[in-house]
Amino acid sequence: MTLMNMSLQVRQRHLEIMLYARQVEQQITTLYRQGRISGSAYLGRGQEAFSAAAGVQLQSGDILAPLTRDCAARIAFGESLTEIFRTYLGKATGIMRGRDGNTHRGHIRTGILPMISHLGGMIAPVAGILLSRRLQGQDKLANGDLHIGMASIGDGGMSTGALHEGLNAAAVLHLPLVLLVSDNHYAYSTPSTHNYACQHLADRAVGYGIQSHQCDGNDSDACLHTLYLAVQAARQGQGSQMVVASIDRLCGHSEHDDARYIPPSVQETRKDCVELRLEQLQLSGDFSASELSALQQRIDNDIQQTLQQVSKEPEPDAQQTQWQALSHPEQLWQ
Amino acid sequence: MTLMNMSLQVRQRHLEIMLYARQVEQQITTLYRQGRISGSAYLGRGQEAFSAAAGVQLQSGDILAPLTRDCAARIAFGESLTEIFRTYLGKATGIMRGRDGNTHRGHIRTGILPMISHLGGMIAPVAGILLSRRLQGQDKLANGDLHIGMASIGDGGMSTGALHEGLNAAAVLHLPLVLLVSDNHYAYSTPSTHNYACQHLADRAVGYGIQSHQCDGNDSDACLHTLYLAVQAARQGQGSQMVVASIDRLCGHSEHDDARYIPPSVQETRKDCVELRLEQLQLSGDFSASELSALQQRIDNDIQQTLQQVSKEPEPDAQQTQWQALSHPEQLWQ
Amino acid sequence: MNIPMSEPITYLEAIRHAQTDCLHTDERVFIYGEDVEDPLGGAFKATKGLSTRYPERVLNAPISEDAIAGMAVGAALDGMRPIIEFQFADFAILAFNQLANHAGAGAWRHGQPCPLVARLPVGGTPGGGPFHSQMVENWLTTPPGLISVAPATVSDAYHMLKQAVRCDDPVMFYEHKALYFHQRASLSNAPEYPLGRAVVRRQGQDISLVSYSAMVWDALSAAEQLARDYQIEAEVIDLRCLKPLDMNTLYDSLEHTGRLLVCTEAWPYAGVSAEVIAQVSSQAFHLLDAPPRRLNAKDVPVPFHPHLWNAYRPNTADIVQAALDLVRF
Amino acid sequence: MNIPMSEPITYLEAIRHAQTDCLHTDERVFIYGEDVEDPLGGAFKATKGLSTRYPERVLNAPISEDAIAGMAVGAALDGMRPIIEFQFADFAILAFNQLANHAGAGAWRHGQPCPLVARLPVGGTPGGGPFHSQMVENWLTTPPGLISVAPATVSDAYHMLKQAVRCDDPVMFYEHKALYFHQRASLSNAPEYPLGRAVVRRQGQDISLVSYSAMVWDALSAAEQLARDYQIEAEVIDLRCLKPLDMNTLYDSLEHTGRLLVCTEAWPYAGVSAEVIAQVSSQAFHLLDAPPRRLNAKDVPVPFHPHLWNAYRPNTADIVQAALDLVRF
Ligand SMILES: Cc1ncc(C[n+]2csc(CCOP(=O)(O)OP(=O)(O)O)c2C)c(N)n1
Ligand SMILES: Cc1ncc(C[n+]2csc(CCOP(=O)(O)OP(=O)(O)O)c2C)c(N)n1
Ligand SMILES: [Mg+2]
Ligand SMILES: [Mg+2]
Repeated sequence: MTLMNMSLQVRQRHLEIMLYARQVEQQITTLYRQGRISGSAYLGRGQEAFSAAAGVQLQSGDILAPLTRDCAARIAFGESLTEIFRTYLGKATGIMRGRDGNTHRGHIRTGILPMISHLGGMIAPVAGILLSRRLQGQDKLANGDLHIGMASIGDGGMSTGALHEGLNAAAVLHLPLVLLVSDNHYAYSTPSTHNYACQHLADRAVGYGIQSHQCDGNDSDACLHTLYLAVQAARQGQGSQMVVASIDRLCGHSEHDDARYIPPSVQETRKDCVELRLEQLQLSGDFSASELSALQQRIDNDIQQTLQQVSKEPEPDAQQTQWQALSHPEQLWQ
Repeated sequence: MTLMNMSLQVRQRHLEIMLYARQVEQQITTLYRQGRISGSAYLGRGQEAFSAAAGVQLQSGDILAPLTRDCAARIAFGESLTEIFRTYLGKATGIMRGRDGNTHRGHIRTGILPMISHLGGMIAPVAGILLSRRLQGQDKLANGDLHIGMASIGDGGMSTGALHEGLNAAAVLHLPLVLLVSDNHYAYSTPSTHNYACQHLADRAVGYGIQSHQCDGNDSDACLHTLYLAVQAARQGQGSQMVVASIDRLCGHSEHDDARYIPPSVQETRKDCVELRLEQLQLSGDFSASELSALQQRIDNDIQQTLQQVSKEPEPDAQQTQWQALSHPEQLWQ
Repeated sequence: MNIPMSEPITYLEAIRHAQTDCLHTDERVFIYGEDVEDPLGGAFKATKGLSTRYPERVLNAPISEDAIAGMAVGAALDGMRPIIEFQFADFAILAFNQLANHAGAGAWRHGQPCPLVARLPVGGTPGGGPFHSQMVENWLTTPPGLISVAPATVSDAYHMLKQAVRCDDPVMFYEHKALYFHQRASLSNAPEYPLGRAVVRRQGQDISLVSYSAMVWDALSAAEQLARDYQIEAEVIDLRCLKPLDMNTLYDSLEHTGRLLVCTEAWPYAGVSAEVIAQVSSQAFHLLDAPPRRLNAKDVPVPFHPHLWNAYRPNTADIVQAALDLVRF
Repeated sequence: MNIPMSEPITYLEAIRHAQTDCLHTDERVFIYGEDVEDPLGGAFKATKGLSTRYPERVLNAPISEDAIAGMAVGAALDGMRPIIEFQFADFAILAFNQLANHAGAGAWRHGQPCPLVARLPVGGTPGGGPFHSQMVENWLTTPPGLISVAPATVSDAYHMLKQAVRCDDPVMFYEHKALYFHQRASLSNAPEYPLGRAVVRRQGQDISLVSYSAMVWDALSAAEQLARDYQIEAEVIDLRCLKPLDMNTLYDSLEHTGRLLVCTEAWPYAGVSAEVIAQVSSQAFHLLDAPPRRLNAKDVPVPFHPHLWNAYRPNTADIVQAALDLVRF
């Protein structure tokens, strides 16, 4: 699959996921403003093209360690709207049972790891799973390609010791880890110049002895193409891969942040990857305005139905909660 | 100063320091075998050419954060034999007063930092001192050049998160930190292939946005030349520098290690930087056999005299020790 | 130093004012941490405006907690007075090595003090979840050489931070996020106590309620309820300094109450409350008329959902109940 | 599994045998750590020979403690049973985040157990100095979800390590370096107790000496001296499992002794000994005939010089003296 022959089907799926992510997050914002979400809400607005392009490369049995802005990758990898809303609303029915919330949802059974907040801390666990698969002889797809592990990081997170140690350990073991670096030029309010001094974060790859790839996160075809190549390389045994995308963060760090630290001159240059894609596909005739509004309507229906359903579900009950951190305390007495 | 016009004086000083380091460490081995040193003894055999070449670049007011194998750099920077033996023997008179030992000696007043064992953990403190100097307007030599901070690390230590964070923070602030990377191809018993997957550790520099330099640690002139350039660059405001030397470790990891994990085929290829240098200088006529033996004799006298003197000094007395970790507990009540 | 001394300010503003004062009066002071520079001025805005006034001495750091602490260690050894801000105390776990083995161990090991202050936004709020809510004093008090302080009031937040900066030893400064906006007081006539002292916040004869940080306010409201509904007069002691502990103030209280209840938001196991009880039990056993007790958070990760969060942390009702049990023992 | 059951082996050999057994019987087991591969087989040779027999499952790691623990977390979640070796426990401080926030927090947070074992060579030896001697249980017991065990005997080193690997929750396994070569015993008839149980090592009526790890041997020799020279019969309890604590065995002992002395090599503040005393004081106050006491290391970095080291750590004479004080209370 190259840029030329990338099927319309893939590009449509990619668009659909972007739209899903965008609309779901719109709903999250609404819920947050309504005070129905406790704590914070972090959005991936602007990161959808890259994140969705990563997600569509995943196959069942792969591993994804998303961060806060990877709603699209999650959806592409099969996370249900139900699960998203359950976790945001802290429902007892959700995978996190109200014990953890918002973007921390996941379960190894689904291939999506529940993130911890400590940036960089998910890389080594993904490497560990890939090593485990190798040791168990469970590291291959039916066609002989390798299962991959994808882990997400931002320009800020690249400065963490955990990232360095985890990525290096993966590289040394030649594990099929694909590191998604979303360089949106800010870590919260901190411009990249305060986080790194290299020309481009992709310059780091050579120091780990891994391959690097770059793309413009506003260009959906470039994202699809680049991630396809990176993932293929990992699947075919070429070891860990680093993919760096330049992203425009179209929201605050979280929904309580107005991002006024981003100068207007920078704000003005920002593009919206979803709108760009829509224009492009409509221009090329691959997608009509009516198809779009039908799709958006369908997504919105999905969201509203799911939300309505989830809203009725029970919240966790402190009385019935087991306040025991060990999974099997009884084993200590056997 | 280039390779061509590097003064004979510098090269002789470099040689003298190498010999000092070699002979002091020989004495340490003897003391260790005699059971007069508690704990372990780590030697820099094989690292002298590089370490001494680094040390001779230092000027009063600079900072050095050596590791275990930097006896030569320490001596070049003015550490006295007295201090070395006092700390190895745990004397109460020593800078560490028997509270810490062997290669952990140092004091900011002397510009040599007392290392902690946690590899990578000295980089950020050196950067912090350089930042402090800048903030205090104390960062310049009389000629306007910058004071530098040198920090040492091994091929193994390059994998630590602390190294990554510290070096990156220094690079971002454009601090005149010179990182000495002694790549002796082993971290204890672990070959470099288990520690990194890049071609050469110097490949890491570009990822931090800093300049890199390489040299053969067995070639004294190359070491002198390379370190001269790196240090000059730092002094002249070109930011942090990475200098990677290929080193032959001519000893076990520590004196209780026979290093049998290094295959004979590798052992055989190893060269001794001190011997190489002696041959070279004798061949070139810069240094005669009689000058050498006179120098060695003088160093040996120094060592024996110092050791005799230090041996008589008191050991710490537990009864008279203040078992209070705070320096000024009384301030809590003011 | 144009602090409006008579106007009520928040706990967060007190922290900002203290830093402004320090930057103003002491050129050795600088601030280093993630997002501390303007326009944001810190995730909680604790340093808002400071980089504009002192652009060279308020510096954004990369997301590198170990390096942030390590840089501060170096600068402190070199004569500066760094204040480092951890965005959330939970992330200081990544700096534990530099704090313990460098900052804490230094003075005894090589004789040189390391005067840094680590500002640690601790504690939970509903929805904070497992990684933005932790109390970190239980492990940060274990290594030697680190002072730990936990202000509960606006006045303490202000004075103790300035004292911490003046102190020659490294100070872990726990500031509770639930107090940031909700505690308000004026600094005029705000009493300044020595950094190491515990303070009696309410006098009473029947039981000593010992706590620190936000939990002091729960203890105070429990004391009021105990007085109103049960005619029990609780003495409420705010430890303020967690390491070293001011045990004499506790012993003085126990002299007349004979009953001890220690309340914290931290996990129970081997924490500050265990240390208080261990010291009281071994040093002042004769003062105890009933078993010493403690109330802590449940020994599980901090829960996200407000229902769980409310049950996770001891509250006023729990304190009242435990105090009743003890007094009726 | 060709372990010479009847020949005396060292504590270190017991640890090696346990790992051999686990690798042999359970394909999910693998070992990851610095220098664990042959020919070295670990800094203390605890894995010597294992990579030769199981080359795919005994793997050298880069010097990356955080990644070592993080890799183990991932592998454990994926169904493996990783054993990670820290070269010295002191360096595990760099892995605290992965151990606490990933391994420990996981089961409660997302419901999936994380069965890893972290082998932690703890404790001091003369000349070990500040960074190769630390006891780390005081802080590793603070976060929820981590089991902590500290074998004192050859038999426990063997059995408890195997039990730890079978356990579905993460286990911090503290192996004391002073025991590696000096403790010798045969494994035949070596009793296997449940992992969570404290064990009475010596019976007595007069005082309960509670300890764990190497300090158990000091407690035992103190007990002998107390019996020989003072006709005082001390009951010596080896906690074995530090978190959770087997308090019932302690209470049973205090039923007849009424006196408690807890001895550890760790720093005093907010540690395991404080937790034991806090639990006893609040739950079994009525059993105490004298104030509970503890003996710990001094609250300073571990000293290098043997003179200082000997004074730093409680020894048999200190235990005898403290026991006498308590019995004569
Ligand atoms: C180790 C660590 N330190 C601090 C934080 C607090 N924090 C959360 S997000 C964030 C900024 C992250 O920036 P970046 O990695 O660029 O990701 P982005 O938000 O831009 O997508 C910070 C500092 C954290 N989560 N982890
Ligand atoms: C963070 C950390 N982990 C483990 C150790 C134990 N250790 C001491 S030296 C060493 C090997 C260091 O190798 P390298 O950096 O290559 O230096 P070399 O000894 O070869 O000079 C190890 C693993 C340590 N000191 N610090
Ligand atoms: Mg970013
Ligand atoms: Mg090396």
